[in-house]
Amino acid sequence: MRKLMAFAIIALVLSLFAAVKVGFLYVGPVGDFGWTYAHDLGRRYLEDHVPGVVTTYIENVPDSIESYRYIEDLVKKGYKIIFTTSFGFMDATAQAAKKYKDVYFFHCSGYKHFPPNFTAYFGRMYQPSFLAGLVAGMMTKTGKIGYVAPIPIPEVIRITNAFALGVKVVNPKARVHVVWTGGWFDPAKEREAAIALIEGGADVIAQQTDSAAPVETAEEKGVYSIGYNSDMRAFGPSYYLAAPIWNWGVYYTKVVKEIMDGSYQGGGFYWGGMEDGIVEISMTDNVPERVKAVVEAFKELIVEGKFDPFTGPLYDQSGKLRIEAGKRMSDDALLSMDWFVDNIVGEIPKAEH
Amino acid sequence: MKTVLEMKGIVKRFPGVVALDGVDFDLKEGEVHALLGENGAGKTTLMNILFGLYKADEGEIRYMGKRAHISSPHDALRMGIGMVQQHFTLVPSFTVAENVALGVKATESVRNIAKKIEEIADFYGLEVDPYAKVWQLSVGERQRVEIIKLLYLGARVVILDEPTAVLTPQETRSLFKAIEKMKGEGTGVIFISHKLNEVMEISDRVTVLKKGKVVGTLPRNELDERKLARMMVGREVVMKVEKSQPKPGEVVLSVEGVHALSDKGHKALNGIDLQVREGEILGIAGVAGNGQRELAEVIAGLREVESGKIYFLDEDITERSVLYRVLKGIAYIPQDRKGVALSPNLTVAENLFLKRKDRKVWFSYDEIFRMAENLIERYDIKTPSPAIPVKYLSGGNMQKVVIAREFELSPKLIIAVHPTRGLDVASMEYVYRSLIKARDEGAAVLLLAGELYEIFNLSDRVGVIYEGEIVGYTSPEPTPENIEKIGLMMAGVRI
Amino acid sequence: MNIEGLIAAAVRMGTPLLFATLGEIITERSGILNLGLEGLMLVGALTGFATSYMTGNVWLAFFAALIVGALFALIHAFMSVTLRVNQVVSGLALTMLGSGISGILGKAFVGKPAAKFQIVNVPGLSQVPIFGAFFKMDPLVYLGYVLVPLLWLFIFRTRWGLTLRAVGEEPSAADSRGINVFLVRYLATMAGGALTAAGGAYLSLAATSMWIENMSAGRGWIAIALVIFSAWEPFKALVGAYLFGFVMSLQLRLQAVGVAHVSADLLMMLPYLVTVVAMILFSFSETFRKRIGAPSALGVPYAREEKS
Amino acid sequence: MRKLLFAVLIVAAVLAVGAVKVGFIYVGPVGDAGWTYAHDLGRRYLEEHVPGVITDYIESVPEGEEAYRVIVDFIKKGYKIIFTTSFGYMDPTAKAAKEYPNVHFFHCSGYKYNHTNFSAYFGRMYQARFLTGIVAGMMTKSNIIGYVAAFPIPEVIRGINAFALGVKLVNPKAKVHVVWTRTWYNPAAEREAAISLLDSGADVITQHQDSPAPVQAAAERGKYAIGYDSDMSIFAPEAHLTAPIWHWGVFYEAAVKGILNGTWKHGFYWWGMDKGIVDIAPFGPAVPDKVKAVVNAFKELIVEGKFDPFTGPIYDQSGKLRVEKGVRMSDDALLSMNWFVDNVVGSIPKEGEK
Repeated sequence: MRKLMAFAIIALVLSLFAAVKVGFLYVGPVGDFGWTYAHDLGRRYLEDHVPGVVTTYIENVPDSIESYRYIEDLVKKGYKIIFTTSFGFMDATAQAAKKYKDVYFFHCSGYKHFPPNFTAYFGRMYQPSFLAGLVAGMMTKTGKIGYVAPIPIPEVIRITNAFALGVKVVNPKARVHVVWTGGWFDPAKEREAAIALIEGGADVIAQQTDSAAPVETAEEKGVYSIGYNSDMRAFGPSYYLAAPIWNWGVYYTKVVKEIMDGSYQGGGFYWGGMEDGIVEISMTDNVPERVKAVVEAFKELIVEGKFDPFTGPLYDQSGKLRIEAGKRMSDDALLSMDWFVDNIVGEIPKAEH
Repeated sequence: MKTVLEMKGIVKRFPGVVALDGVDFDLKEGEVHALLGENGAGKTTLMNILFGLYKADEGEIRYMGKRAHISSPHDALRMGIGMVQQHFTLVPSFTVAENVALGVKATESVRNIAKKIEEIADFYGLEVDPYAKVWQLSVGERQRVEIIKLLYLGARVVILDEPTAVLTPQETRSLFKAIEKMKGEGTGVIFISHKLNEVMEISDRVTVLKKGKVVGTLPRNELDERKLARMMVGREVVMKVEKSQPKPGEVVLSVEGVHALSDKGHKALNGIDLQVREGEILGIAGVAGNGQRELAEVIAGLREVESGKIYFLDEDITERSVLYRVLKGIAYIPQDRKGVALSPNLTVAENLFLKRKDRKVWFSYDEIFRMAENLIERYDIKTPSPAIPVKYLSGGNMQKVVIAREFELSPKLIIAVHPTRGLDVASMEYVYRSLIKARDEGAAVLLLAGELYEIFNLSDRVGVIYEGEIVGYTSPEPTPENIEKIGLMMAGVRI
Repeated sequence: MNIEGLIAAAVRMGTPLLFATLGEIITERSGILNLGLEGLMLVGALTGFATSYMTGNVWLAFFAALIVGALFALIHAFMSVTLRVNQVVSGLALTMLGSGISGILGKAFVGKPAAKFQIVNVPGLSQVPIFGAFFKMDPLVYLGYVLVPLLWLFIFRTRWGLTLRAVGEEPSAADSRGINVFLVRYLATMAGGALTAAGGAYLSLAATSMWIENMSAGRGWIAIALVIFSAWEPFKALVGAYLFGFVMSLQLRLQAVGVAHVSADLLMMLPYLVTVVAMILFSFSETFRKRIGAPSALGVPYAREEKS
Repeated sequence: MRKLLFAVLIVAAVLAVGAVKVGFIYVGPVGDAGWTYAHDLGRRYLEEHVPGVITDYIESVPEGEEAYRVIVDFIKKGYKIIFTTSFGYMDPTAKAAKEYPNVHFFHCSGYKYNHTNFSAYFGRMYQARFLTGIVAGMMTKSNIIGYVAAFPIPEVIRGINAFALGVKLVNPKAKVHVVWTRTWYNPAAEREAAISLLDSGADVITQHQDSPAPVQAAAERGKYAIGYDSDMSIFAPEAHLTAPIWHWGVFYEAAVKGILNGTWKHGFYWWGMDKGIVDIAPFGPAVPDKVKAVVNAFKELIVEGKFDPFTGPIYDQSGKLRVEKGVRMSDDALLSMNWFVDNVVGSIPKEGEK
């Protein structure tokens, strides 16, 4: 009996040593219900789906080169795979990747990457956002769609544009009214932004900020809402329609498995879309069948790669042709987008980031 | 007359100091009982205990015949004991009436209180506008507000802590009139002061405190100023120090009409004049806090001079830097060894090296250690090594480090402030001998000491400082007449 | 633009600031500087939300937030009154503690909806054009309206207020008048904490009915500036808080109606600009400080037996 | 105002040259409800929209030499603009164009043209076919969709493929079954072909012929039908879902106006839905809103030029990748298409000639 016990203990210890330790660096709290929350769902998904993986995370890490010491801390504790999930962590991650060649680093939302161990990754959130735009465009009656936006960086502008393009396909007369809150989560302010939009005549409220406040507000006021980041249906039982959401777990699971079986090639830039499931649209039954059908059709097209939301002709707010008919925008152009398409009302604040 | 208040065997210890050592004190109805003593004698501490600001470590207070537990001003005021502290306790942004209303439990309106204030002010002759904001009032008026606050509450015991220190003579007169009124109303007044003449004028009884102990309590008719002065100064232990006759030479230091402010911005030096000659020790006696520290600092260049001049060997050094004065030959032995004189965490060698005439940028530790070892031997500093931090040395040896460093520069003027405070007898003797030796070698020494015996032992001449001025000189003979004379001068009597 | 809507938005945005500002006014009037407002608001927000989530009773939730806020502020009172540590440090620690604790304990409540305060129209008044906007609000807003004059009366017209101010101005004076400085400061800090927590609870019980980490989003800091702006005076606090609310919501509304050529950046900056100007004036001149009535003993620990 | 001015201008031009006479040559009867009917609708549209224009037509003109005679006959009667509306008229038209340089010739569905007096024109019917494919894909329950096809020429193959791609988008499981009739206008044969498809389980029938026979066949069986050429709903009000239809009139109007004011440049014209030359017929009552919504969305995309049905990845029946992901097929490839996409059941006869 004792022998058995000893054996069990040894096995346990061995398995601990053998476990692949995966570390995550978060910029916000995991309770933000937004960006970090979505990544943490991914982390938990990874733990559930890949046996032998041990994960940890550090939240509220400063969004700057300061994050280096947190990364190094993970490395020193034996974490061999490290995901850093905010733009500001890029340089620190690159630095760490140069120093610790035997550790795989993955940085989310940046543009730096190099072999053999530093991969950049991101998701084409604009794809489901386009689909959400289809929903909004088909649901609005007033032709005014409110959009609560956080801060004017290319990522936000791109996703907002995709949404507006979705609206335009099904409802060319409708306009998307953008209000900037200037921050990623401030529920009270997001709520006020939503109210301002609703009072201005918007009958669908979409958002790119992290909290569910716009969804809740829309529910109260009896107008439709479209969430963001994760499923927010709890806050809008009757009027919440859909949300473009992240599924980071799909990617985390894939690369960790590849690293474990030795097939992973480090480096490069992975920008996954709906075809990989890294981004997705979640729809509720508040969305009528006819709308769902349109969304499903476009989803199919996008997944198959037959259609891209950013296909010309695309005009900016001044009416200037930005992308010629039939042309798709390049990834470079997408990643540096700083203009709004023509059915958006509202301007992009200057001199930010 | 009934005894209102009794304090028995009060002991109060502060870290490292016994502030009150078994003090007895009592007060009768309608009596002015003066509490006399030098600064630091424990007067204010005793009264703070009575007022509940401090807690006595031992002893008991009886009020109206009953044992009283006073743990806060709240308790004291409830019993009828009030105190006007040296630092006024008024809210500057409030009106007089609001200040009086503070802490009063009654539901009385501020308007009614204002009316009462006017009545009290009329009766006692303490003119003040109840609606004036306190910050607009003069110091004298503020004091009146403080007294009115207590009278409003119907205090039976009023403690006045050095009330005249901040007053003009006219204000003092009206205060004394108010005190007479209070007496008439049966209020007991405890009057804290170190001014003999005022005490003589207003008091019915006087208790003299010295170093936390009662020297004696006497009714006014048994006292005169001389007797009080002797009580304040005490009988000095005279320790004989061998010294030769002085051979005074030229004037080394001449201070002419210097005015300077204290750290708190009050007047500390009030047009002081003095001269020190070659081969002479000038001792300055005085109650602590009369400008001694400021005088030393002004000469050393550490304090700004408001007006007046300082000459060193006929050169005007009033505006010169500390460094200039050091290089010229002014040595300074401050009262605070650990901090001002020495850097506690630096080694003995480094401390010895701190003041050097040559200003080389680079120095070698070998060199300063060699130098330090030399000094350690010559000045008999007891330290295991020159490389240990100076804070581990005893007080005497620290003072030796200071002396070694200062005297090595062959100073022409030595300013020594309380140079033996806290030292044992052997170290004291060492300091004395060092100072006398320096004098014999021709240095001028200005000695500022609190202990009279030290002044008598060392000085060739004795001056007395009072409120930033030299009030007179005597010879250093410890005769009873001289002691009495010094005592009177220390209390502000000009002879 | 819809004027009534704008007024309503200004009041809604201003109310959490108002509660926190009033709370800090009470605390600072006693001479205690509490920089932990952000933490207190978060604790209040979470307590309110969690209670509402578990019981469904919003008033109970609100009172729970008050109590927990007071208890949380007790930490600061203990640190700064009894231990006499640096109040700035203690306040910052409170903020970090508050956001940390609320973050950890709040994880279970993220992404869940709960009951919230409903709009109550005041009969008659709510019918008045434009002005009626002030009376179509949730009960906590009305509480704010009532609280302002009550606090003003308390501070400037009652003995307790006099005591409070004296403690903040000249604690030794208060002490020598038999006032228990420590008790007053403890109570003021706790009362301030309760009100600040109420501001946080407004966010999770009235403004929205959700909890997410750091949902106060810097309002605690704005409130600290508002205390200066208001010169420690409840009515000016009301003006300041609603003004901030107004600017915040005007900015959103201008965007919503698509008014171009008004730099959104500039508008977003406005509240903070006002704060900075107030801060500069405050530190610039002692007279200004005096004139606007800054408590003299603000941030200074009081001790009796400090001299030896 | 501008319209009025323009009208005045044209009237002036007409008066100057005398009335402009425009001739049309049709391969079938104008009452076929199909190809010829659609062109004749265009002719009437032209008459209504361009004042001072006189039109005439000759129907059921056999393809070949006979057509040349009819053309010359028109010219002799003073017709200055002639539209020939069948593939088989290509060579006669080309020949006439050479001989009569003062007359403007337009030939439909061919590839010969010059830049002086002879244009070729056609429409991108595949775009509308794609949309009807979406309808079929969403309406079928059996996942078998019948396609009655005429001749295995690129135009027809392209239409089948576009339709099949539409089906696949919304219903990847459904298959498109093709039956060739080798007729353009043979109601009986076409009806039989439709019945054979219905018998094999198809519940939606579409067609690439000019008669409404397949529509009627489907309606009789209670199945859905998608017509062609023009709105065939009158033949089956309940069963008719929609139809890819022609609006030749918009082209005729543009061409005639262009010639009258001297701006027309002869060449090859292949217009799409954006110009309105092709469209889909109004939805029948059986089409649910969700289907309409999807179709409208794609119509918008196609009209805007953001989307083309022949965007890769496209696989042929053998599973071979014919068009790379994200790439659009070129017009040349479209015009010479001779393979089926992967969800088409049926084969292309080798001797596929007309």
